[in-house]
Amino acid sequence: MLLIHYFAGVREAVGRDGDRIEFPGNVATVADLIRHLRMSDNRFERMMSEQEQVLVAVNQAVTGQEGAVADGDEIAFFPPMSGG
Amino acid sequence: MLLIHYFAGVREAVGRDGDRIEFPGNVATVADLIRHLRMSDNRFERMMSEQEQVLVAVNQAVTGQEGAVADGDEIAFFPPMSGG
Amino acid sequence: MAHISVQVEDFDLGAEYRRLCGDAPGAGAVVTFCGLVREFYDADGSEEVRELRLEHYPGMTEKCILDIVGQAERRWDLLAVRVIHRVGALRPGDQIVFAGVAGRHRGEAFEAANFIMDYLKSEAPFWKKQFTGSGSEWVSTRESDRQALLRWVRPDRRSRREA
Amino acid sequence: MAHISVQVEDFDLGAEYRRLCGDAPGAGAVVTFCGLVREFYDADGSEEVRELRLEHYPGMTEKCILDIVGQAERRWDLLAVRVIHRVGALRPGDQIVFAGVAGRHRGEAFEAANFIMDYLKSEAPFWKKQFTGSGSEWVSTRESDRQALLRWVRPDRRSRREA
Repeated sequence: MLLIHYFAGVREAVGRDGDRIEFPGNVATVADLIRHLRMSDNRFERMMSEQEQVLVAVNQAVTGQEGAVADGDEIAFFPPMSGG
Repeated sequence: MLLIHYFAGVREAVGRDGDRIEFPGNVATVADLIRHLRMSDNRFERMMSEQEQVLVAVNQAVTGQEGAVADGDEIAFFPPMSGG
Repeated sequence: MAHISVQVEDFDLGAEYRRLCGDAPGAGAVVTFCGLVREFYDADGSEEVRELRLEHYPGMTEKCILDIVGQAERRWDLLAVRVIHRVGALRPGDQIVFAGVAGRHRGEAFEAANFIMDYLKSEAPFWKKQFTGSGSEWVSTRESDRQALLRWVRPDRRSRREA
Repeated sequence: MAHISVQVEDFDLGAEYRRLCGDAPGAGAVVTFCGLVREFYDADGSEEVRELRLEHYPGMTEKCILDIVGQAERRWDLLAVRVIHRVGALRPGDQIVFAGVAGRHRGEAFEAANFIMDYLKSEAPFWKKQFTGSGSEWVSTRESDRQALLRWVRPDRRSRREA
């Protein structure tokens, strides 16, 4: 299982807060997971092609394309932060 | 007339808050005034030789040895500031 | 000693300052920063903001703020730190963020408060959406905020590349 | 808009902050600095300070603070500034000085508050005398305070010599 969150502009573009999906067998990194989601989910695909910049956090820590993803992880997609 | 103030360590060394003196005829600069006071006032002389650093303000603005001094001015002698 | 909070409720700067002092006996310097909602966010923003909605990533937000405060505490000798970040719907003039630092001397208190705010702006998972009379849009990170972060990177780390 | 005060009475940081905000509609950032009396003043001070007495030069003090605030206002785009400096007898933990700056963005508010404090420490006519169990002595300007001033001198002025 993977728990996926979408925030801010990414949430609006995907059209929902998040997903809970079976862990895809061919996924080991963030890049793999993005490839998987773009292929299996039209709205995720459209969001990725429309958003200027999408950041990814695995277990609440921002990581790059090579970041490891394992069964049970909490993943989040969101635009650059704008706090303060 | 010159109104002279002494502050902090300078005040303690001179032994009083200030002086009101007739304007000395031969005084045109801060250096002249200091020379005049060292000669005419033992306690001022001792203060100047004991204090590590003495600053001078003419009409409430810090100035150097060459600063002009005229009849009616307000003069102050004090150690480096230590506010805040 | 550090205290952080992500909250919908407003806060009282005077009370936060008193708590900071209470947590930091021996402090000689207390710096507070308070961010307020402005009426215009974009450089070309000619339309007044009526409302600002702040969204965050619960759990990760708190972790990030604690991490930022921890970095500041390792970098400077601080006696107490408090950070509050509000979320939800805010209006121009409303308080949005607070950072307070108590230290022995003013230099370290100023630097640490400045550092915490720079990181909070770009590294903690908050997002702002502004609502004007004619619509709404997400506020993007200002280039100056990204640049502000660079000052804190030590020269030996600035040129290092990840493998 | 600037407000300065040299006073014996204590002040309330929360109230000062509210006044700053009231004087600065449209502000996005408010930085406050509060200096407190420490228990030890000299680097080698092993003896606790029981009392600190602050003396100043009435008239010149206010002129100097207004001049420092004016310099900050010319250098940064500020919306409101408040400075309070206490004089008289104080004890460890007492508030001694306050500087508050409201600006549009955090960078200018932080810099201006820092600038004002650096100048206040070394350029306004205040003197501190500390009383310990065994005697009293005047607190000398810290070398770090003198150094702190140098950062605000622009490179083209730093090398200039007076004729």
